[in-house]
Amino acid sequence: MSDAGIWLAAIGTLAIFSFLYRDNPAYRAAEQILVGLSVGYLVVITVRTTLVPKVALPILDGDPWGIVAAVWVLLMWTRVSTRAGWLSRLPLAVIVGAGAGLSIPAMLKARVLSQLGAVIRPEIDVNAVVGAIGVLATLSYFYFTRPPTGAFRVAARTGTWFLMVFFGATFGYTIMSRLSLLIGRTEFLLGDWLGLL
Amino acid sequence: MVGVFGFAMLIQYFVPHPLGRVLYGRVLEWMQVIFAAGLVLGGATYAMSHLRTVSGRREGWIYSLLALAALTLMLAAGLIGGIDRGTLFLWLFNNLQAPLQQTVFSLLAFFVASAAYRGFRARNIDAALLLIVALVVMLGRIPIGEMTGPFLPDLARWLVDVPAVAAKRGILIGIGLGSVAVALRVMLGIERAWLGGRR
Amino acid sequence: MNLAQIDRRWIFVIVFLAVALPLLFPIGLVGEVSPRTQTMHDLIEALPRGATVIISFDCEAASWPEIGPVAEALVEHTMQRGIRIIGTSFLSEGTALGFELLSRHADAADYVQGRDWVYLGFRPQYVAAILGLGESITQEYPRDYINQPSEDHTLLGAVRSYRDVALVISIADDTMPQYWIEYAGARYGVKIAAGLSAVMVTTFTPYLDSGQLQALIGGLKGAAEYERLLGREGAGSRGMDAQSSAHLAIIVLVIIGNVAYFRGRGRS
Amino acid sequence: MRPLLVAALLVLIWTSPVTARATGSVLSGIAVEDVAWDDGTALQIHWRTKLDEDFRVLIVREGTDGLMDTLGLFPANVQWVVDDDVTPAGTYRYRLSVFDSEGILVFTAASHGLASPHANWFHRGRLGEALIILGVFAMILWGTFRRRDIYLRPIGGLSAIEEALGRAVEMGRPVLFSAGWGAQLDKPTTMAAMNIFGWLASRAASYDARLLFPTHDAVLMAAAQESARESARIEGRPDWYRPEDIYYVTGSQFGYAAALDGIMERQKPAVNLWLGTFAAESLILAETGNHIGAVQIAGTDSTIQLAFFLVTCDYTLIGEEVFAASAYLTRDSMVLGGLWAQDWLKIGVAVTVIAGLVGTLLDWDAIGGWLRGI
Repeated sequence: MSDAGIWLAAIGTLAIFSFLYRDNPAYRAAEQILVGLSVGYLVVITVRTTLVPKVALPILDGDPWGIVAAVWVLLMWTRVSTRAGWLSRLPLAVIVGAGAGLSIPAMLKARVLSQLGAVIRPEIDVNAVVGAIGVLATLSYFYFTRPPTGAFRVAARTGTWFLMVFFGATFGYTIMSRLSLLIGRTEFLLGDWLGLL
Repeated sequence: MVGVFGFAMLIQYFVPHPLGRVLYGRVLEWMQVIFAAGLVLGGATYAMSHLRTVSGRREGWIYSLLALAALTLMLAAGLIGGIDRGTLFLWLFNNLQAPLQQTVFSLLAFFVASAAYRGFRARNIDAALLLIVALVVMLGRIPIGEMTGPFLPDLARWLVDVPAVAAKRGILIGIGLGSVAVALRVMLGIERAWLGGRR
Repeated sequence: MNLAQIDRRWIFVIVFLAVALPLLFPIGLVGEVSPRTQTMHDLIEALPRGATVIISFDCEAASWPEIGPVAEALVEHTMQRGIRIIGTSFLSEGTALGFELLSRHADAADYVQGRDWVYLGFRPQYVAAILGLGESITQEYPRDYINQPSEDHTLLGAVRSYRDVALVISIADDTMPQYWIEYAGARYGVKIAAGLSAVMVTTFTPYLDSGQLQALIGGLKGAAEYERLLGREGAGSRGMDAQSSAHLAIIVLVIIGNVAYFRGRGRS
Repeated sequence: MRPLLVAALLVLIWTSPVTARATGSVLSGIAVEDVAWDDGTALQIHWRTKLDEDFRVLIVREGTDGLMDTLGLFPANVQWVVDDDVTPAGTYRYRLSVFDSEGILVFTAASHGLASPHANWFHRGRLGEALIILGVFAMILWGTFRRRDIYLRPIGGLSAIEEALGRAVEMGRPVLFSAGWGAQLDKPTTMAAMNIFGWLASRAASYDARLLFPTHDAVLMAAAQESARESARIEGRPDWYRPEDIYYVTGSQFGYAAALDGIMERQKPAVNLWLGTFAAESLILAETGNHIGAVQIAGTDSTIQLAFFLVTCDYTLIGEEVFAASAYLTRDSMVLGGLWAQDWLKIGVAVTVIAGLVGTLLDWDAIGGWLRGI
């Protein structure tokens, strides 16, 4: 990293950190620059890796599919007009429809069947039993159409406890992860920039 | 339209015939292209809204000018200069965009602490359980926790591996069923609020 | 002063000090090496000299402070062992980071590009790319990251596909190792290991159980343990003091918060 | 080394006359069959032999176009191999050569006639999944069209939305909605979030509350604008709809988080609704929201982020509750019926788990084995 680069990065870092004190012009400036850069970055990457190879090049090669792709692009872009804007509902429908269709087998498989397979273990030990009870109890917490009474209520309560253990564990691990990031930025400020480390 | 594409994509999963695969490939490509077009459109909307602010000299127009400058710089660098190593595009990315992003990400460390301080109250059994598990995991994964013996690290590992995984599976199964139901209703046109129709 | 309503900026100051002070005045905590980290170390230790591994940088720049030390330790160990490396990346931002890391370590270890290591670079459609590498590496990547024809590299002359690869290590801050497991592992039978950010550890533990993943290390703590196995200090170990003190600071804060809460409730 | 060896042997086979050292047929019944229920890119080669694994079979594919390809060297006793690198239009013949443990060629033969793979219209390996999907569909449709009064256990966060809206109107401050940085219109969670948004838009229109929805995805923005405009029209308040309140910010995760922080600090929304798919930005958003004193209602299927929402927000919808939300809010009998069906499916899941575990105890792992297999 060049010296100019380090200074630039350091100033930006401090400007963002200043938000911790309160919202201020330095933060707003850094925020707007970050957002502007990131929009530019995404547009560049999108144009260069998707629109050029998948739309522009096929058209230049005379591939009719390229024209179909171009039509979708244009339909999407009708949004800028108030009169033709409704046409953009067509590409939206493709996304929603195809997305729904694609997700059904994927969801059932990855989120339901494979998880069930993992619960039903080939050997049964304490952990397998705790695991199975946890899954059943959590499911009963998500049971909506029955008043929580009797044994059902007990199961749902147990479910919330399992949920709380999960949330607690995630929280602990995530605190760990996030602190690592702060450690990295602090090392940059104290070490790379100020040379104190 | 939604239904046609939906069922076509669903049935395709069970059809190994090459015709299905060709169709599948095309639709995936269309989805990519539509998303890409949306991104460019988003960029344009973004530029337009800032342009309006600047030209109207509305409050904060100077920031909008900065945003526009950053956008233009990145676009020009990337579209004209290319995206390889040693280009202005990557220099901007490495020295400005990436560190800024990392810094915003690291703000989380502060927020996580503040959230823990205010949110972690043992108000009832549920909250106490959440609190204790989080503390055990935090202690179990640092050297100081390990110095107290193997109990804490082992407990932390067991909590993560057994009950937490069970709860996660329960949540996933519920989400899986819920997603399928929503997807099916959308495909059948029963649920249309995503396009503003009142069902 | 009502502790329950304390200005959150005081908390920010405490957290910052808890991180910065140990960095300035280190005490050198590293802690025990967990069995998981040991497994990863043994796995690389057991590879024969001259074997080839694929190291894939499947991460974003934002999480590099956490995942970078993990990558450093793994690359360093691999090169110490004289194992050849093929580098790839399936997330755009990881590409430049991986190249920089590998070139730096290669210089230090006298690794010759093309013979001992090759960096292939980025591919957007990762599932297709992972499958493609199983058929032919040079076909999937006709040119490497610095735009040289892959055929020219002696390393890729000998290593054609997963059949000649001893291990794939995915350095990831998200779910990418899952695709390596599902496509490269399940279909081509190549061994997979992962270097992860701490948040992802819970996600991949089940795969370790089932043997689909050979080994995993997670987060700065994993990096610190690995550095200890390598017998050196590094970003991971340096970070451990800060990590410990920050965890303790947060734990103390939580306790104070609860005490304040219960006292406030007792009064009212 | 192996590729070189194979290549050398290949040359040997095709250029020199075969010197079969073993007498009689060590390999018989060579047959090539189409692999059923696939996309027509695989053939299965069978042979019969009494040789053990010390003997290896080199299989070479010969296409009618004259192209030759080596499949590889296989232990003789495996007796079958699948070649999944053929095309549906092609016709193929296979030559099998047997080598002993020292690498000496002992026998060679070709398959009789030509084989051609066929593409099929159904994937039999996925029959089980197809039946399950059909079952699930039947259940959901039955619930959907059955229509009758269904009890719903209360969910805290949802009743709070209505109150929170009222509060925003009283205070004259906007309502901020976000479907998360992970939201994309092709994800069911996002569809569910957009359903809630549609309901919210019509409520906001009728109260004349301002509703902000900064998005990270322009497709989502387009859908949300359509939804808000339509809702306003149905409520009879077309002038309420303001396209500039539903706008694109950036697709970059922390750029998005930074921008929303800024919006919250400056516009001071009375209510924040975080409903959808979130990643690490969740806590930045929720903490800032907390700081400005907004009422926050969150709901997500992103399991990792739930912990933060739970700690920072006033109400949190966990996982499936987000999907149930549109049923709760609209009280639409068809959507309610779907919920009823989902609950019965959960009972099915529970029965499967119990049956599977009892089966395992009795040394019968068919259910678990099948589930792990797919």
